Amino acid sequence: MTITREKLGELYLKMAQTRRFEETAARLFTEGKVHGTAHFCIGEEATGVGVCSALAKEDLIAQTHRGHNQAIGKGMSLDLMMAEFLGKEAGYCHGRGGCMHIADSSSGSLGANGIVGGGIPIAVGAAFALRYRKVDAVTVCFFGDGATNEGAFHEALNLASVWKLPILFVCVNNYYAMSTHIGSHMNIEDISIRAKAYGIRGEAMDGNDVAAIYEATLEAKEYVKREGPMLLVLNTYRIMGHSKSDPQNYRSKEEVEGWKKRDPILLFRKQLAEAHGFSPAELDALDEAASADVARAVEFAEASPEPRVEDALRDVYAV
Amino acid sequence: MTITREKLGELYLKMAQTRRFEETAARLFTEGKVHGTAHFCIGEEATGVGVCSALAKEDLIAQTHRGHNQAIGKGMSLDLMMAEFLGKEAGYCHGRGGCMHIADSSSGSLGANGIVGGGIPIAVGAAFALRYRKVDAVTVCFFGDGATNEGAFHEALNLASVWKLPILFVCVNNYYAMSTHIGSHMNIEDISIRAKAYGIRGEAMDGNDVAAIYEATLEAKEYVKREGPMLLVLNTYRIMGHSKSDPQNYRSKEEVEGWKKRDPILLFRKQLAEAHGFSPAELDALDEAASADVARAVEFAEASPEPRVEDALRDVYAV
Amino acid sequence: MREITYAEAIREALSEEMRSDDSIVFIGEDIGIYGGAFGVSKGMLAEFGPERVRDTPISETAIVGCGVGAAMAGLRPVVEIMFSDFLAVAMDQVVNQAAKARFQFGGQFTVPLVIRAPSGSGTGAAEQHSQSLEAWFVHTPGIKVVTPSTPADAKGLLKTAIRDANPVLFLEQKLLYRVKGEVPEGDYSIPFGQAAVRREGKDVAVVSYGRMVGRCLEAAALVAAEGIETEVIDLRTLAPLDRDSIVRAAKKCGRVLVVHEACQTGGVGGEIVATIVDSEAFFYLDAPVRRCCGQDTPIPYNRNLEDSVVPQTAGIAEALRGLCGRKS
Amino acid sequence: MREITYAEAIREALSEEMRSDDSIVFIGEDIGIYGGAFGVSKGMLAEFGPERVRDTPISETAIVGCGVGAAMAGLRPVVEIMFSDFLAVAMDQVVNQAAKARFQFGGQFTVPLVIRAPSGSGTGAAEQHSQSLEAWFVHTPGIKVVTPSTPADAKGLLKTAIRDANPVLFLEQKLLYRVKGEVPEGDYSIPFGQAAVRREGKDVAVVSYGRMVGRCLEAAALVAAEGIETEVIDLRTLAPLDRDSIVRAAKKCGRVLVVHEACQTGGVGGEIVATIVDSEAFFYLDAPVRRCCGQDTPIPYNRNLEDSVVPQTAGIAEALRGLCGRKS
Ligand SMILES: Cc1ncc(C[n+]2csc(CCOP(=O)(O)OP(=O)(O)O)c2C)c(N)n1
Ligand SMILES: Cc1ncc(C[n+]2csc(CCOP(=O)(O)OP(=O)(O)O)c2C)c(N)n1
Ligand SMILES: [Mg+2]
Ligand SMILES: [Mg+2]
Repeated sequence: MTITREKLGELYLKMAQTRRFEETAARLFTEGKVHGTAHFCIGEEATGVGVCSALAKEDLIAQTHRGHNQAIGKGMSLDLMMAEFLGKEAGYCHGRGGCMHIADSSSGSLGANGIVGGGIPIAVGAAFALRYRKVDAVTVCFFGDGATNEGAFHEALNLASVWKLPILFVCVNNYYAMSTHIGSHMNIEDISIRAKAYGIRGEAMDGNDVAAIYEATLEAKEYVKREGPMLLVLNTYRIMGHSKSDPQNYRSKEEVEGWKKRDPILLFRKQLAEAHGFSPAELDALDEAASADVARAVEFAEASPEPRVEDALRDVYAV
Repeated sequence: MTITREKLGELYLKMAQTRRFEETAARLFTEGKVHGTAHFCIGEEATGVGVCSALAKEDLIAQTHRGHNQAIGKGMSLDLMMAEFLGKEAGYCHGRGGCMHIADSSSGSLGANGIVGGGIPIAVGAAFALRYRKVDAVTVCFFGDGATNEGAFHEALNLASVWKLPILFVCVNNYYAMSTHIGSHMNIEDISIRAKAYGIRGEAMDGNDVAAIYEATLEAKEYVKREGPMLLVLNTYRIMGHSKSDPQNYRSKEEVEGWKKRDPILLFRKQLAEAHGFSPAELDALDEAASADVARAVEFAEASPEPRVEDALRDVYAV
Repeated sequence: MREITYAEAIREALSEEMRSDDSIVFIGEDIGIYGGAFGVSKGMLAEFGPERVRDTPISETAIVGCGVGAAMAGLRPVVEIMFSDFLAVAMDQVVNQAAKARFQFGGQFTVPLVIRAPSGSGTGAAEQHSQSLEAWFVHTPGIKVVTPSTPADAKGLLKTAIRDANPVLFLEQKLLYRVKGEVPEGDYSIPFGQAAVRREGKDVAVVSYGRMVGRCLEAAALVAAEGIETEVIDLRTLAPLDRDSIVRAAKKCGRVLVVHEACQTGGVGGEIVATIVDSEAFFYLDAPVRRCCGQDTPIPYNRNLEDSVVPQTAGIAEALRGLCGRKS
Repeated sequence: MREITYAEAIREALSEEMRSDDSIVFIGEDIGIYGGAFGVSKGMLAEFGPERVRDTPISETAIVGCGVGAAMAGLRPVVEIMFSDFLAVAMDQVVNQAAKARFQFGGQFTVPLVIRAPSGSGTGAAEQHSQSLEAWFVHTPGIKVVTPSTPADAKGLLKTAIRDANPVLFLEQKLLYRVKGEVPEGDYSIPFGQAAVRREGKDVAVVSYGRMVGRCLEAAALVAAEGIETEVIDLRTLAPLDRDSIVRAAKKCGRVLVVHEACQTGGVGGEIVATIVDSEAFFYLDAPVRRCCGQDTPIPYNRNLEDSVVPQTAGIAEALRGLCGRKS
């Protein structure tokens, strides 16, 4: 399969947007403009962007707490994401959820979940609903390495397998659950082995190679529609701390520096230049576009009104 | 390894006691003497008896709702079990638990659990406590095929593996979770494959061969003390319904009849006679002993007083 | 009118709704050929087939979670949890997911999910199969809680639950499954948040719900012979809670007894008392508002002990007499 | 006396107990080198080593279950659940296992397990990280529930929790972690079931617990300027509940306001009201017993919304004025 030049550019742009979005969000924190927390995926952009760029609008995703790349990959609006991050009425969840609960029913995101593993059974239910309704679409469910130790992961994968649902389980393995290295939270080296417990296909691959992830997802989509669930493990690395308050005393600077050399955006930039004839000017233009998009999002978000206190109880129940 | 003649007799006697205990319990139900429910292990006697007969007093077990064989295997008293079944003050739990919650701290049973899978994390904690306290003993945790689909199973096995605890997980696979055949509740044929998800050893074997189970347990005990957790799957069959109210419309008579030919007690009787020189008279004497033991247990239980209503709230809290 | 059992009424409501709405699917453990642990869904697999009546592995978290996701993606799932005690196994999906999904996503999704679960003691099933856990969910904004006390209510309230756009916890009363009552044929529904007056009286009001309503009526009949006229209020749904009916009855009678099977401490009874005391009914009270509820203990196995820790007719009658200043 | 933070006080209590009792082990997610999500256990891994300070996978059911089993087998585990909201993930182990093990096995086992969990809103952590769930557990016989409001109480109550032979849910107040207060050095403990009078008054009594106690004291100070003398009762433990102190304060003042952060409907407030109304204090009441509690909603992310749904000092003061018949 060959990816079109346009798609390559899209992948790069989305990764750059994600990076810039999070760098900007981090700055807004420092400026005291945010009440809450956030989890950044810097270093992991290729995962969500690669997977979600291979999806159609009707395909559904269930996101994680570390999912700006997933949202941007699926085509969500930077403006509404930033507004949500700042708790504004114009945000995706009208400031009710914050970035731990970003969702977009119109672009097929079932939402990010604050409960590790909590979204996995929900994704299975959505996959069932799509099949039941005879919608020709897949559901993609994201979660981290740490989440695979939750009971919810186990029950959900088993149920999806027994029901042979069209669902792609994507494990973003960044080798850490907060401070806990994978070597201390599970006793296997390759998470994709867990697929065997459910009799489903499991694959692991480089999580920093966005083009390869994109292609693997296209293939996996066809597979899960035909054969039922698959577990795809993307091995990557979280460059930033777990959340803004992380002391990062659990890993060495060398380890982090080593992974920085495998920064997925740098890798892809090189690949685009060397193998696909993208000029430095073209790539710089994409970077600048990303920056401009994020700057506009901040402007939009900052100009948006706060939710009204009178509306605080709206949406507790549907009426 | 060769099992002593004495041990062989013990295995036979315990299986016979279990069978007779449950047949008697079923009769007491019919006579309207029991308020509650019970889950019988007729056809599965070899599992609990084989495993628990290989354990020392210090070794701990966590039982299932279908665990009369486990209790009798571990050396619990028929009198106190029957008294508990009838809800009497003299019962193991003073009539508070019934047979779904039979426990005996003095013979090392952490109790049966009414929540499918609920006992598995508890067993892991007990195994940790034993190791922490430097007690040279293992913990054996029983559960069914259906229980391996609960999140608690997954979390517990993973934790035990990461902590390398001396615990033997015994899955009594009787091919059904209530009415649900294993083929509809998991997508793998051999449950022991699930061990791979935790990087631990997994083995499956005939669950109707009590002597082989006994020997496998002796070996497994040494293994788990040295290497950490192991999953041992015993393939057997539930001859009776799930509980007393089971319509049994989910399986064929032929299937049940087929397994009846592999009745573990009949098989063992044959083996004892043919390979170990037990005479028919000897075996009949063991059968009669079992019947007499159970008859005495019923007498004991029926003669025991009811708990006093004034004591209803005793043991809600320890004081 | 024809009489059918509470279990049959539930089956009828669910079946009728499934016939008229394809988006309803029914999911749970052993609900298919087995017909459910209490026989509620007997025959439904045959009628609706395995795509709509879906047996599951023993995985309560996945069952409820699957219901949440299916609801968010356009279906109206009804899930069965075999005993309400096992809601604890799926608690995250019930309270952190189902009840919050709409709110935390700013109203983008609706979660028309019904969770059916048998509740209560009395079957000798002991500590882990006998609880009355409604208070946890009444305290969870975003989910509704229903506790029908008659076959007719069970049918009408289940229909409302299925048609509701929100998650609804439908707590079936285990000991009522085989109780018969008049149930209208065909379609009708009973609105949420409307208590029923099961007996009129002026001396004392009993506020109750679920299976205790029957015992309250028995007790009311007992004390009627002694000249005490008891009004019996059946709340029917606990969330929404019909506070108006509670307050009205308290004002009318001036004496109130709250009865529920769940443990007294921290139970829904406290909310009912607070509702009365924080209303104008406070000024009409002739006596302290009293509760006659389950004792603060797990449910024991032994039948005598089991009976001794939940309200019985005699105890309720005694409490009514006490409230009215009569000695028995 | 020296001042230390609430978080430090907890660490001190746990460390002192671990020094004097080898059977205490400490288990949870990221409690080791990371020091816990709120820094409570900073430095403890270095002092006690990895056999006693045990990081776990993200597996709340296994964490609590492991604590139950270790307690049954002779240890005194303290487990940390990173946010109390995640108790829902482990709910079965807390309520069906820890709380029932002793009772259902007829007293054969004790379960000296402490579950520590940070509770409450105010950090912009939104719906799934901000709940106040104490009511669920107050309604669960077999477990005790503790909600310390000061650093000194946190230390003394945690020691009592660790030494208790029963499961104890120790709900730490997230927003108090960095608050300093005087804390005695060395060993002392505070008994369960004894409320503290934080301020004496005669016009109106406020009954509260946890982080709301501070706001009640602020409100009491505000209305004192207007001539209203408020008695402030800090319950400290919710199970056991010091009903005597509640009744005493109600009798003394005749007017009572109950304040908690948890959603009002189905909250512990109802139990407090019912306790008053079903006691001789009923006859001393000069006004309805009122509640000023969290609104019935999940906690929203936006800071203004978040503040608007939990009691604030001004709102509490206003409720006090209302109870005393004053207009502001
Ligand atoms: C049930 C639950 N337990 C714990 C947490 C706290 N927590 C949030 S993210 C996280 C680490 C998750 O690790 P992983 O799944 O690998 O995802 P990553 O953060 O590495 O992307 C933890 C422990 C939570 N939010 N939910
Ligand atoms: C959490 C939970 N879910 C469901 C049940 C109801 N239930 C009791 S036993 C059982 C079947 C268990 O199957 P398996 O684990 O294979 O054990 P078996 O009964 O076959 O011995 C079920 C569904 C329960 N007790 N607990
Ligand atoms: Mg990770
Ligand atoms: Mg089975």
